[in-house]
Amino acid sequence: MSEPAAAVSTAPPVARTALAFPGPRRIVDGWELTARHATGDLVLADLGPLVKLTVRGPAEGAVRAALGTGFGRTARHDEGALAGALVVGAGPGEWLVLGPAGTGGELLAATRAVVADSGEFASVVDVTHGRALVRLTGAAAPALLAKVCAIDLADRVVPDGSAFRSSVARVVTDVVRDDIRDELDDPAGDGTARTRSYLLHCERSSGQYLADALVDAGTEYGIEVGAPPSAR
Amino acid sequence: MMLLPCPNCGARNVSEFRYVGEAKTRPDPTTATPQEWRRHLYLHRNPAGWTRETWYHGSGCRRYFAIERNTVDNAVRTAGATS
Amino acid sequence: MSRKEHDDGAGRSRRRPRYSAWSLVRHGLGVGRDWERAFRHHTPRESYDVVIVGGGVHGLATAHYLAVNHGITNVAVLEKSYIGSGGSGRNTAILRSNYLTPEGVRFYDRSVKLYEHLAADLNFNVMFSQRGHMTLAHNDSSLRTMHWRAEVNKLQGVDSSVIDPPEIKKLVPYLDVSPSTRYPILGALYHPPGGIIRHDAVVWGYARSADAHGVHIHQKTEVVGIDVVANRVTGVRTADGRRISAPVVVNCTAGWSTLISDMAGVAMPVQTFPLQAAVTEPVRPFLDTVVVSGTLHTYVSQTDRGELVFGASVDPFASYSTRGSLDFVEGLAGHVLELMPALSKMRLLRQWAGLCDMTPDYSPIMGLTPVEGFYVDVGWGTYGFKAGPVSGEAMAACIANGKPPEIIAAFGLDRFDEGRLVGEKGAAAVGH
Amino acid sequence: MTRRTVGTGDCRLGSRPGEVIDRSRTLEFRWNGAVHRAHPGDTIASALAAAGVRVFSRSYKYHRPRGLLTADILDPGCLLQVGDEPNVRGAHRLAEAGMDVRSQNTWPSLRYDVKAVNQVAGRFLATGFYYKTFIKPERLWPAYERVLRRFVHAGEVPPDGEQLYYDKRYAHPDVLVAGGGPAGMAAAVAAARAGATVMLVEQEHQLGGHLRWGDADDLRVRAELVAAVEAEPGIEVLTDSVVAARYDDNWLAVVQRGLPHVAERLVKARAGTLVVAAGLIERPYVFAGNDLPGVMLSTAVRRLLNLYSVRPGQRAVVVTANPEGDAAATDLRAAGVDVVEVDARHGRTVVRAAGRGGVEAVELSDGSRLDADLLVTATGWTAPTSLLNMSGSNPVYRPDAARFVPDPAATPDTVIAVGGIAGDGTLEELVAHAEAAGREAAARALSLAAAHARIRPTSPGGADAAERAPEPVAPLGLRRHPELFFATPIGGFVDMSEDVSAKDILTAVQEGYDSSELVKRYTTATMGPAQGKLETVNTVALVAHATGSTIAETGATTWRPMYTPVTLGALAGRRFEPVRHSPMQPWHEAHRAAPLVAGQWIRPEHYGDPAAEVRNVRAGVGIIDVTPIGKLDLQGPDVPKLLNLLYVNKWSQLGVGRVRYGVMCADDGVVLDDGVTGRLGEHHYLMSTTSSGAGTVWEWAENWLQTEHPDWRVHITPVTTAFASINVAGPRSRELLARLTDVDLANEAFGYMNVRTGTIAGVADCVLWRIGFTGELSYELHVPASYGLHVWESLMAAGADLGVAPFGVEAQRILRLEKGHLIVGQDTDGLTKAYSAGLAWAVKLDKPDFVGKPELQWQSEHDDHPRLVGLQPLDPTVVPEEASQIISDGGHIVGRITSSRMSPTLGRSICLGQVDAHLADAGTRLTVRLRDGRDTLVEVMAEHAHFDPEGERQRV
Repeated sequence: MSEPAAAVSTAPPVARTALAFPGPRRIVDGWELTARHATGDLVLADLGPLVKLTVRGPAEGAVRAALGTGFGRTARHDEGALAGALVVGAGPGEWLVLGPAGTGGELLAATRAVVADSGEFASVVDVTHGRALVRLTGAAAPALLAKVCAIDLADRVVPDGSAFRSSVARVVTDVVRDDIRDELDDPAGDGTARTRSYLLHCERSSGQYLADALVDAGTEYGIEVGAPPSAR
Repeated sequence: MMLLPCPNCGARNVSEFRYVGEAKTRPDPTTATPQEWRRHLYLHRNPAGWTRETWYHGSGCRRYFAIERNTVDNAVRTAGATS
Repeated sequence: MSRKEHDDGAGRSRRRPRYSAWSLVRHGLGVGRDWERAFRHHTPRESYDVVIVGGGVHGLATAHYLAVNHGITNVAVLEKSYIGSGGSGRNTAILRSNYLTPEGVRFYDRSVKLYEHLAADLNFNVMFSQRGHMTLAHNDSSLRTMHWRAEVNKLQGVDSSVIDPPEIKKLVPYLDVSPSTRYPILGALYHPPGGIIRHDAVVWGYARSADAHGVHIHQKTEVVGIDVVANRVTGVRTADGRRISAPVVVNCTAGWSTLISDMAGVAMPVQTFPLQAAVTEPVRPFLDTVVVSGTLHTYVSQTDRGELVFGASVDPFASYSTRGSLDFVEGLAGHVLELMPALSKMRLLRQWAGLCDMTPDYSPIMGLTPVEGFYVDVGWGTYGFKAGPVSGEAMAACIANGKPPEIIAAFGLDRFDEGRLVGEKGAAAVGH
Repeated sequence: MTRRTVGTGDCRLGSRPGEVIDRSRTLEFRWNGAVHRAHPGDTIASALAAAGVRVFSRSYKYHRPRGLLTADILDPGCLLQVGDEPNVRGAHRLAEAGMDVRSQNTWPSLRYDVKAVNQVAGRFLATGFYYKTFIKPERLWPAYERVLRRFVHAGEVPPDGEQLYYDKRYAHPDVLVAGGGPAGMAAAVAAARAGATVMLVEQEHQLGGHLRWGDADDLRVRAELVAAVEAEPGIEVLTDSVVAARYDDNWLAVVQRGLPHVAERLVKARAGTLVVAAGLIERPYVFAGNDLPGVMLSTAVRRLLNLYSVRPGQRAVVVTANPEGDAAATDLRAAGVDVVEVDARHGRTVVRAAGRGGVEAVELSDGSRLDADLLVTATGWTAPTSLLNMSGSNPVYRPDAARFVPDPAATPDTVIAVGGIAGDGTLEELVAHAEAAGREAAARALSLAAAHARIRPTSPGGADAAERAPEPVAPLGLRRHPELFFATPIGGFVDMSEDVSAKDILTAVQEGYDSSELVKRYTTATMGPAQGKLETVNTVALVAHATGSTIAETGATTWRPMYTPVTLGALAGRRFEPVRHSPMQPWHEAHRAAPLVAGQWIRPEHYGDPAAEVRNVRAGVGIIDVTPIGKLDLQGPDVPKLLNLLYVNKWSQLGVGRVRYGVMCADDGVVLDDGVTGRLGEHHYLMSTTSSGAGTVWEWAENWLQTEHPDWRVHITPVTTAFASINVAGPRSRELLARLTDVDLANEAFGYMNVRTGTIAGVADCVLWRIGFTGELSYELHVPASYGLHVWESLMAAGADLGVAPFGVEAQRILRLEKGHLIVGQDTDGLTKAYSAGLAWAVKLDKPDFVGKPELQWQSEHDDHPRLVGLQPLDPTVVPEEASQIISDGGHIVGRITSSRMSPTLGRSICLGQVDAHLADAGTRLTVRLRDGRDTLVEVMAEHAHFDPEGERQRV
């Protein structure tokens, strides 16, 4: 490959998520995000910078075994090749792998390795930049979602650690129930105190619309937009 | 709104799905006469009663699947995955 | 049109006292006899020259024109429920002729012309209100289609043009024509001769006239079989166990057209979809024009009683169920308020559904079939009511002459085998 | 108009045990300009009735004065205008401070209504008069129609009414109980105790149904049941709310009112079991003068007396055929009203009410005449079986009970009727039946939930409840009731809302409209606001009488949604209309791009001067945001098979690093989409589609893979917005791009129709395609979307000295038209096959199969199809508008202009058009009819391209 003809220096790249809310913004690890901090009981946080990979492969088999979960459920990997990743069974033979921001290269390589080792026909696509991802946290989250999503969110239907894809405010969205453990406010002291929390993941260009629809629906519950209450 | 039993996701509102049409077998394009081909394209059984048809779960698993539906009262029964 | 006197000695036809303001006054004052029956009950004959299946506007108009234009009066219309119980009584009664293809425009223009004089021809006020018909365009491509239709219409002599938002606002002040809406109104196809009509009255007017000319109308008479011998129709069988012989059987049904054609062994390129409609409580008149939005799948008009009548496109999946859906009224209300935000406090009174037989090219199937003596006038999609009079006239001519007249030549069943589809599908999916 | 204040009134009684008004407070509202007082809890009608108001409206056709009949939401005499809201049910809507209430459609006033002259003309306005008059002369009909429209009987919607906030939510109760009377409450409590979640919906403002206006025992039972409901945490109670409709699979529309900050909320509930507990509606009786103010149903009288403490009259005649009527007489006496009871169980009944503007005297069937200002009837009940009708069950007539009852055999297992709709019994029997039904409703719902859980992937633990077959609920009995519908078949009104008289029904039957449906349509009986709840059975009885058949044979008409009319606002709710934006949208907005709505996408149409944008691309370099272009990531060894199937052209030989243009057709040969596909790696391809076709093509490809070729190893991932797409076009595009990328852009290294990946402006993993819709040297950049704005701004900054400028969709349309590239859907339509679109070069009939092949084979063998051709007007200043028709000498349509523009590059007008086959040869001159009616001549060109037909500029 030859040298560029007449390279000019440009500003270092700044990444933007799908969401832009009014107010101050700041740059964290190359990502421009809202600078607001949410303190209320119901919070919508932009998790756009998280690494997002889709994996396709046989619904049952070695890929599934390595990813640790199947359709409709989630698995959090605390160790191993995918350590730090949350694997979501997004469809039959379809997974969404979520990893901390900035781990794109390693997680992609690790996931590709998992797929390659399986010997199955499987593929991995990095959709970090192609999707919007938000986290909605608070006891009122199910009531808010009941205004925009037709799926019954009762524990018996969508328990913690489960996931489904459906229409949310008329946008096809992956909804992941991923309650947050309250380490500071845990009356029983046994780690059972949890706050309802959902990840919502959709195609990027509809992200702002979806977030606006959630904020509108959450107004009566005092929703706030800002940095997540518990960094993940 | 009727529920449609997606073989992957379970019962969901029919608005999550796209109706594809009566399940049909595509004739062999190398041997079909023009008339046979056009009958495949244009003719429908269109029964008032049970029919086998294809749906697409666009807001869910994004899979095509077959069901049997009674077109008179929209009762639905599972017919397994299309193959 | 010649109005022949029919008196075959058997008392089949009769002179009917005419309706007029004077007749109303006489009855109001108690002078003269009671009102006569508009249509009578008969015992079915063993045979008729023509049996028409379906007592809607198409079947009854065919019977009327067979008698009036061709002197063929030994005709039975068999209706499984009551007359006008199908699509004729469930449509939103919008008339227009601003179609896309020349053959479509010619055909529906003839229909509008017949409708214009129908009240006088039938001595029955069908209340045709030619208040104008407006199809809104919300994007470039639909505006282009509106121009396309307008240009074709003009070449066929049909009054049709594209108007701009200020003109639209003048005609329909309740429309939000501001450019900042989600679906901005860029223009509209305006068609002054279009309008609405009292659909039931059209059915009753044709029934009354056909009856007066000796046609037998048999209600609650369901056809359950069609007899075909050596590829020739010989008659029909009814649910009450009768066999009625006839050399000509005409399928004038909508919603059941494949089922009836199947009885004669003729497969149809038709799929049946519900089409829903709804009506609000009345409010004082504020809307003088029929307003249609293809993009928003909505059409709305206000009746002389003050109700708003709404319709949309056909349901998203084939069905014979007429139970209706909440999705439909939710979408409808949303779209109506998108167009006319002031109407949010109006109340929806009732929703219903009819059945539409959709063809691959959104054009009807009319004329002969491979079975001799079996004629079809089906596949009307969402346009059947608009075409009632011209279909009756053309089908009557087709039966009387044994071949389709020029005006329906493009609509033959054989076009599908031959790959000669009519181009009406190019128009927006909702073209009411 | 004189302003006066009216007290809460002469007709207000002392405090009563069941009253729902708060006497400690008073509020003021206006009624036809005068200030009235009400207590909180009063309806508009009860407050006015307490003040002695008897007339609330004028009737539809004859403008007869009308008062209260049912004193509830169904009351046909009490539809009012409240502020900008029309047709408010004044006997249901609570009075609020500051309300501006007016009677509707009366002029100059409710009292002296000019149109009351219609009463005199009434004998000539008999049924069907519209159809029999105004027939000739035809030209006068529009004038007649204008007059008719002036007689519309209704409120009005001003064009600038207040916009309220409407909301929606979904709910998933195991059991939904429609109706909060004793049976509904008992069923709800039993279902909740059996472990079900329950939604209990009551239309009125309080739970309790008829117990509310009952005696001390009734009030005690009500209190106990309400306490039991409140004690169950699993019951959600919605009052002033209604189950407006039931759809397939118990999808229920519940309209919730009386909420803070929200005008109304539509609750869309998917219930396991629907318990219908709608009670019974008291049926009016048909007799001469039955619409006079002062004629009321027994339930209306008891509501006024016992809920609102309003005395409805001074001297009452009570015609009663049932214990409820007897109770009304008792209640009236207790309130100090003189009462004469007429026991209709023994053949005595009323035949006429007489008076001017209100009841003054009553004539009985035995010929006696009584002075009275109040006539109360209790002659029977109608079961409001709407929700059961909507469930597919048609009620059957029971002559012994004189009403239609539901047919349990025809009712689906997911619907159970309780209370008065289902049958009769003592209060204890009704409650016991409802409790059994509530338990069964819970069991069925939990069983259904278990069945659903079995196939749902989110709950792999399976169901907690077992599936079980439904068990029948022992039915209620029916109480004998005399059949009382009309006194004589010629007197009085059957439908007060529509002013349809008994005589009208008989006339209609006589004229041949002799079935329930035809009578309904001919007379409009049952078509008013109550939708037949008050009128249907009496209408059917009259039709049966007139036709000499039974009520059962005649049959009722079908009840359709809505149960109670619902505002458009509630049905619309918050509107979800998704829009999509590219990552560069903030830049476009900041630079005042004119927005173009293209489906869900909002795109820049231009930045002020599209012609200048075109010239800048031809002369220098421009950039356009083409993010909406559909992009599909294809992986797997069988991708070439898929491409060969979907595209009409060949794909087997595409090398890594190459891109190719392809056309897709449907199986009928009609052009579906087009785009380019590039091969990024051995088993890795990127397919592009048109913007509007992105979703369709993805689903189309999946359909072929999943249903026809499940064995092919291909994975498709939509990545349309994973990339921000920017086309850099113009002779200086290479120079610009070279400043920002590490990719070797030399023509030898990166030629036309090639693809490379590399870094742009510091952003890795960008895909560069060397293709051009504009006909210039150009690069289509697909940049990881998060960096789209960064790359766009970098291009603008790096190219400032080159004169780089953005261009919008309009400039792109012109550029592509100059190059003769077609747009699928504009230059083609729903019937255009590949050969008609001039795509013969792409169609490879020697492939064994591809989608659309048989029809294209046919088309290739027949020469009679229209052709897409390049066209140029002989007068270069004339631009024939798109959609202008091309006509023959005889005026026949022989084609049309599909695209046209003034070309800034060529300084002349250019077009594409479809023309009939025999007119498609180059050099043919054709006539185009312009929009203004003038004709202009155009010439058929040899090529689609008007500019650089050899394509040299894009290959440099």
